Amino acid sequence: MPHVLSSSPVCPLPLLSFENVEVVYGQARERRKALDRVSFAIEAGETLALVGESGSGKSTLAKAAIGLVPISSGTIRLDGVDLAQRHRSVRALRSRMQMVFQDSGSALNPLQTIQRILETPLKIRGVPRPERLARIAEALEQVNLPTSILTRYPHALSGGQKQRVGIARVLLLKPEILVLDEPVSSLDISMQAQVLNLLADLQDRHRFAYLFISHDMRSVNFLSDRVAVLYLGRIVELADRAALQANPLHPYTRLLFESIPGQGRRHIELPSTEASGTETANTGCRFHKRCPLVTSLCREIEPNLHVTGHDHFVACHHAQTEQVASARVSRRAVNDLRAI
Amino acid sequence: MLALLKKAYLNNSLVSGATLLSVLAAVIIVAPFLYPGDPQSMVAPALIRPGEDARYILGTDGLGHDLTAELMHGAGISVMIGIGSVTVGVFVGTIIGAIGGYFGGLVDDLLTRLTELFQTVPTFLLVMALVCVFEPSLVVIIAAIAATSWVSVARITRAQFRTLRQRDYVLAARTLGYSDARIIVVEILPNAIAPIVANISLMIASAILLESALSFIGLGDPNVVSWGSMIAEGRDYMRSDWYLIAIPGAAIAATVFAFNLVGDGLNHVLNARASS
Amino acid sequence: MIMTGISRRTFNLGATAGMAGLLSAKRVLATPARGGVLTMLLAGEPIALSAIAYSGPTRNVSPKIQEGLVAFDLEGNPKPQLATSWWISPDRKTYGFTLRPNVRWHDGQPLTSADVAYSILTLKKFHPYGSATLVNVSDVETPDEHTAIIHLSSPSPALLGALRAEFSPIVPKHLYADKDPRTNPINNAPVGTGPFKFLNWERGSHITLVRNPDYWDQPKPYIDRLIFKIIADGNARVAAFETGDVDIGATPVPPNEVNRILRLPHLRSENRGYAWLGSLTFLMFNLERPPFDKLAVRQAIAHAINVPRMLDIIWYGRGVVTSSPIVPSLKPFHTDVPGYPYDLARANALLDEADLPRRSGGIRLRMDFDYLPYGDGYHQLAKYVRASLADVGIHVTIRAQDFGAYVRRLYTQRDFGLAQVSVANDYDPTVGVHKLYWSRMFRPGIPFSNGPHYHNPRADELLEAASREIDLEKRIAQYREFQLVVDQDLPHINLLSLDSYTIHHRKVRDHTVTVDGLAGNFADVFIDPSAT
Amino acid sequence: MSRLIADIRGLSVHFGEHLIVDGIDFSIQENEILALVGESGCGKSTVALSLLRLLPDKGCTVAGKVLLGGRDILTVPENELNDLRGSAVSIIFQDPSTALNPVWSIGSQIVETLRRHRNISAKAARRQAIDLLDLVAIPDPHRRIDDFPHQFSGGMRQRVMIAMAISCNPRLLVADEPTTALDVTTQAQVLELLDKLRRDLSMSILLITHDLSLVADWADRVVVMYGGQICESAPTRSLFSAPFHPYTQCLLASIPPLSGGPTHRTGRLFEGPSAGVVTASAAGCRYAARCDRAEASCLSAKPAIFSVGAGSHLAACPVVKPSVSLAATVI
Amino acid sequence: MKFSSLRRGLVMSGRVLLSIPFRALPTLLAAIVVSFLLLRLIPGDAVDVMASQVALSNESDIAKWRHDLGLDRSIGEQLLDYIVNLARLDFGYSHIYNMPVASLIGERLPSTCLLAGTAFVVAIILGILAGVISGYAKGGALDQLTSAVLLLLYSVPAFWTGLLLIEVFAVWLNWLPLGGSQSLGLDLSGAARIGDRLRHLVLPAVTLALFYIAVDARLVRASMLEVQNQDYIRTAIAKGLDRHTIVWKHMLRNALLPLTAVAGNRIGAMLGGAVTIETVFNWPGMGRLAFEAVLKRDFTVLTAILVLSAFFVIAANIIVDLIQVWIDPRIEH
Repeated sequence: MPHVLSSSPVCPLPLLSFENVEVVYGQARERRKALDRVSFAIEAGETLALVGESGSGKSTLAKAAIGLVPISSGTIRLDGVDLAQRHRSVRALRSRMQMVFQDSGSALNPLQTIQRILETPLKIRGVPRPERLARIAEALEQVNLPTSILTRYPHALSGGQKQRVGIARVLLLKPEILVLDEPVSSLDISMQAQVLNLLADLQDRHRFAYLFISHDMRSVNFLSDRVAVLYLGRIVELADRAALQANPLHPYTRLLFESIPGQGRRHIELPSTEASGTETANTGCRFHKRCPLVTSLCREIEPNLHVTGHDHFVACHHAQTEQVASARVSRRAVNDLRAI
Repeated sequence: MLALLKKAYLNNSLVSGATLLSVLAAVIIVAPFLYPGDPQSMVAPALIRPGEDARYILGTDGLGHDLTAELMHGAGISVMIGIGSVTVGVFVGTIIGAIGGYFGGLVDDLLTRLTELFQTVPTFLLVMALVCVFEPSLVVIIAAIAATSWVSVARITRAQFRTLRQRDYVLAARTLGYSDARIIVVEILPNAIAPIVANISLMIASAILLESALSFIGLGDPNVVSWGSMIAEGRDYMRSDWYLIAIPGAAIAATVFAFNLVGDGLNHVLNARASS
Repeated sequence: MIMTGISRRTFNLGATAGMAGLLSAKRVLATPARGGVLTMLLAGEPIALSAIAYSGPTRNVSPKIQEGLVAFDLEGNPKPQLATSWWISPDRKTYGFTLRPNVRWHDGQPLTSADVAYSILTLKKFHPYGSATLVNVSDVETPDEHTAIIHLSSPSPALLGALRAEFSPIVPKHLYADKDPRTNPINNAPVGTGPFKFLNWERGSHITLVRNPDYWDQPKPYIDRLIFKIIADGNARVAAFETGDVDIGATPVPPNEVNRILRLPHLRSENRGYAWLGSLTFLMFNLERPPFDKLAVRQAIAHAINVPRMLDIIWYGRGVVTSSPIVPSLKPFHTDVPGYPYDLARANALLDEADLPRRSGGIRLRMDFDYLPYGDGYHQLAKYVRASLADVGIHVTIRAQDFGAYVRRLYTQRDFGLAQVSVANDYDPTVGVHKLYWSRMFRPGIPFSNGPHYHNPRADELLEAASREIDLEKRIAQYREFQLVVDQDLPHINLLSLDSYTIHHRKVRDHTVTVDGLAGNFADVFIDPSAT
Repeated sequence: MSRLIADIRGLSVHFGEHLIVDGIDFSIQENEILALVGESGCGKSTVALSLLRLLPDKGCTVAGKVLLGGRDILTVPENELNDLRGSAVSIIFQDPSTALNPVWSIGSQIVETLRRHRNISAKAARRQAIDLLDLVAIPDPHRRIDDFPHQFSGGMRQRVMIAMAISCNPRLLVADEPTTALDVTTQAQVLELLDKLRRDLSMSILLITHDLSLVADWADRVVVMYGGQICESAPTRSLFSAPFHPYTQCLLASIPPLSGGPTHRTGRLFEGPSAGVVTASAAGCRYAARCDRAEASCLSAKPAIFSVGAGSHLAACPVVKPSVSLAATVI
Repeated sequence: MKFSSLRRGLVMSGRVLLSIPFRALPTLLAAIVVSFLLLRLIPGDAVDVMASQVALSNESDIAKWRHDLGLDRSIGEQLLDYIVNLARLDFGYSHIYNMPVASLIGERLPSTCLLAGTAFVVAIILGILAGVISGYAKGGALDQLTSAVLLLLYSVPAFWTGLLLIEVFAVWLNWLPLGGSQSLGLDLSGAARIGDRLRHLVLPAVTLALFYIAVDARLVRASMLEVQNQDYIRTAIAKGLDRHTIVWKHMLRNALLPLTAVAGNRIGAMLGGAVTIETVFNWPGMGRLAFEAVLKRDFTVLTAILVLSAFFVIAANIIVDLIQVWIDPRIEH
């Protein structure tokens, strides 16, 4: 949407931006797009939640952000710098973005003590030992862990403790943006609250930006400012959390919301087909095979992400209710659009 | 760790294998003191049968070598060839497997092709040809066996690295800015080592078997006594003095059995831990 | 017909074996019976089945199929085979042979003098021994179909002995013409005039020959089928005799097993038939390599080895100790020489004298030792030498290698210090002795030549004279002096002449009727049905 | 009161020296969905497995009774047990991707079950298998019956598992975390299917889960477990409206709201007590160590089960005094 | 087999076959190059050995032979020639055996195929049986006994077993022949001939098989134990299936997958193992030929054997790939 871009030429750059990022797995015949033209932006201090079912590309997106998966096309910028560059400075820049992993247990080397796990990232950055110890003590305090765990091995900790060690480890590097890849989904429900609260506290204190990946709408409700819905590698809806909850525009988003248990609905009428990575629609909207509103247009033309309401983007032919020109677009949304 | 030790202690095959191996170790250690000098010196009349003469408990062979001395010195040689070749094989195999498995891509392709190549030529023929090219001496035999034994290590290591490099703690290490070398050596290797270690004992066992077969067909180092060469020498006497073959053969079988027991035990203990 | 020196000499040898002759005379009483299968053991697989260009195990197979002009009885007297009579010119430079009439090749073609001429000239060119025994042949004349005349450039006392089937098979020219006789495939399925015809050869397993029904010497041969079974492993060879899998073999089992298996009721042994073999085992120095260029060092090593004990331990005494380069059985040329008796004190003194004091660990010298990787006992011999030399402070590293590497190392690369070699002296010193000592036979690349690089003008002189000398007494004197000179110079430490012998099932009769024993044509062999 | 389908009495399971299930009692009524909830490690899956006597023989000791149609599953002879398994009681597992044999087509795996328990021809079994696949809403069952498990998506595999489990009309279906491995949209469909089948086939379902929101939607009755013991057992509505046991209360409070409620900008989520005032003991209440209301008496004896409200709302906490006196009729 | 799986099988088989030029051929080519170069490193060549048999030939003769054999040309040229000839199935000419290598190997190959093939089949069948029994009775006395016996078989040098078997069955009991592949001198035909061959085959085949029975049984047992813990086995139990169906239908097919994976390289291992076994039993096969070729320095023959073994192993692996396509429906790539 170039005309939107030109209307606000002086926006400050976002902290992290994805611009038409694509990730392709496999070769030749087995080529599969895990991410397809994904664009969004995150600013300091805000949380963008990414939701979607398995195979939607959530984890790929997290890994692409952090540099664990090479992107096939598009640009990821941190503070305006293209992370694809191979400068030493880019590598230093990368440590400003850190990741908290889904499985709290598997992200810690099982053969190393907590002390060693926490010390190594500082050691390789040449931090002298007394300072290392001080910083570790400080980080542990922030995540509410006693220093007595330093001598323990990961398997001796509870799930919540392990996840907090994982958080402490990234805190040590003083990051500005954290990629949270389903940080509480492997925890028992009573532990989830503790970790979510901790993340909220840390954000308050350090003005972290969070890219929060989750399939659990309840924790998304708690932790996010904005929500992007991912379906088979594409963002199909992106909006303010409250706006999305109040007015989900994309049929998939609605399906997602309606499927969440515990809403007192016992019988939901649902189409019986479901998504899978191999059953991608070849043409048209990638949701059309499951969509109750499907029309011939949907089968032929893939809808683009467009603005429909206040900072509300959706990629659905049936949600084209408002003109782009009249849409109310905030400064933050301009960044999103610039990326788009 | 303690639990691991306890489990190891409770593992029958490990305990019996280790017991056998400690007997073997004791034999190897006392051999030079009990029978100093060259076991191949002709100390006695030829072909004394076992039990016939108290000085030569296991008897003597066709050249008047004391079989007990030969057997005890031979233990050291057989085990040395086993351990030596496996050490080299494990070292090379681990490096190749680790590099291929960790980096993947073209490097991995090339290294995989290399291992495939070594797998296509039958091990024994290859060892035989190598020993023949470079003449049978301890070093050559060790190198030749190592040249074939690294393949299995490389495959195991590669498989381990391919799995482990996807583990979150390795991904975490990468996002934390660890160098590849550090990730390979410090983060992945210690976690990948269990099946390699469990395999070592089995590899030593098959290296000892391989050496004995080599010696048997006359491609052993003629300057040292190994159990295989004892069988080869005893073969001409087999029809009348069967003990010349039976004793070293049984020694090989017992030693290989012990190493296999330990290998099985280690497999059990280490893999159980890996899966838990 | 003129008696040659050779036949007279061998007659003497035969006289010493009178007892054996008596025994065989008694055996002849049994009437030869037709039929049966004879299985003969071969320890190594032949390269080819025709001896036209090959030696080694081929020698045992070829004479059954392809015959020679003459054969030699157990007393060493020549007797007719394909030649019914022969004459020798007074200057000993022309030999004339009259061929047996009406002899046909296995393929039906008649035998002619052209076949003889072709064979002799081919043998001269390509046979391993041919170049020594037939070296003086200048031409073969064929005045008619049944006469062949061999012309020599100088007298050659060893010639007639070489014309046996074992060394000089007569082959059918029509199947060889225009082809390289070494690679002609017919060598693998030979056609001859002999008592047996080739049937098949399963490499690695056996060779089968069948009776030639049209053999010229009817009613021979007696047996229907002759099988050569190839068993490389010594222990398996013993077992094969024990279970009756094989019937006969030449020196077929490891020495330690001989006494035991001869106690089995069905097995017998036979010592005759090896008089012309003359096996000699010796240690060879590389005279170009220090410290073996020093006589004292060589003498010390000779003194350090207890040869009689070695013979006892490894070969159970089957053989004789000899310090001479000409083995005792090669009478009348053999001379006893002083040699170097086992004497450790003397050996140590000599080494001290040679400026090789004991250093750390009591070691004076480190050296390699190569042994012949074929035949029973040589590996043990190497170990024996290693242990013996350890007693005088010489540390020996044994090098095991295959035959090719051994030959190349010793004779081509000359990368050795001391090596064990075994050769056959054969029926005449010109065949098996000259090549080892004659300075002109120092020819790197040629196996079993003058390996030490021995060069003594007097020895050369004596050898050259003896090869042409017609007078037996003079030859004996020349060889006696030669043996003493060589014993003094010590380029080899001569150790042993090992016994050869036949082991056979008692049912096998008349297997040894010529001087070459089991390398004869087996036309006389029969199976005693009462003994099976 | 409707008929009892299954009655579990004093079920205890030891793995080696560890007591995983500590003498629990509950029963399943005809045609109901009973949810067994608890956090990981509370022993709920062990209970599921013991209902079909699927626990390993080695190192595992089971005590108590599992009465199913009058017979005690735990003691019936092996052949009789095999007649019951898959026929009177069947089970579906958490991970449908590993629960089906990868090298046999799904059709053969269903047919095999049918023919094991029904004396029917292969042809008839195949027809019935196709009907079953149709019943669990696998599209195009004629074609897909010969496909292999890996050719199905996760939700479809779970449907196949369900088809197999209901093939012989079991009275009781044990569903051990049937949707944990599935996406939220698929989860709803699978539960919907299970509920429909329960009604159509009039069977009972024991739904094992850790997800209280699922329970709220689908279960008729709930049994809450902690540390191998039952804390509370009640009709769903009653449990959610008036949770009695401190652990249940804590669990319910921990569920973040789906909308509204605190957000990271506006407040914090409820966190359960981080540690209790007493340390745990083997004899008493398992929850005592985490319970902020625990007293010394909690440690001395295993808490008895009290009826605490209307209907069959039962709880086992001696500290929070029951409003009604000791319930003699246990569940 | 239904249409869809048939189609998948055919497509996958096609893919396996299509991959040959890209995967198998380069490996074979590399094996040829390596074997060729390796054996050219050996000190001493065929001419040395020939010269020793033809004792007094002269230097120019030796040089001429070397020239005739092409040994005086550059390694690169020799290699290129060799590969070109191989493409025409010409393995060169053995001057030691005095015949074309192809016919020499052609003589020996059937014996080795018979020996290794029999041992292979026996080992697979008995190995699976023993492995299943052991896995069936896991932890019980039967399992412990079987496991111990298998481990022992796995530990004993095969040539030693062979020597002992000869001693017992051929010498003491005189039930079976000592060695060789047939009785000589008897003109047997028909059934008697086959019987005679089989009698000769028993001991060497058993000796060669024993070790691999142990290998296979241990493999099968290990995978049975692993499969035993899979969820789908729990499913099968929960379905009320009896133990036989579970073991033979649900466990074995899955447990066999690792066995098929090693079967390809087994061919190579057996060819190697045949060296000692054939020597002990005087079996006229390729293993002994290889050993003789080493002793006789006949590198034309040895190279041919190495190349041929590599070819067999590669071919066997392709067959294994094809088999796996059909027995494991999951293979899609």
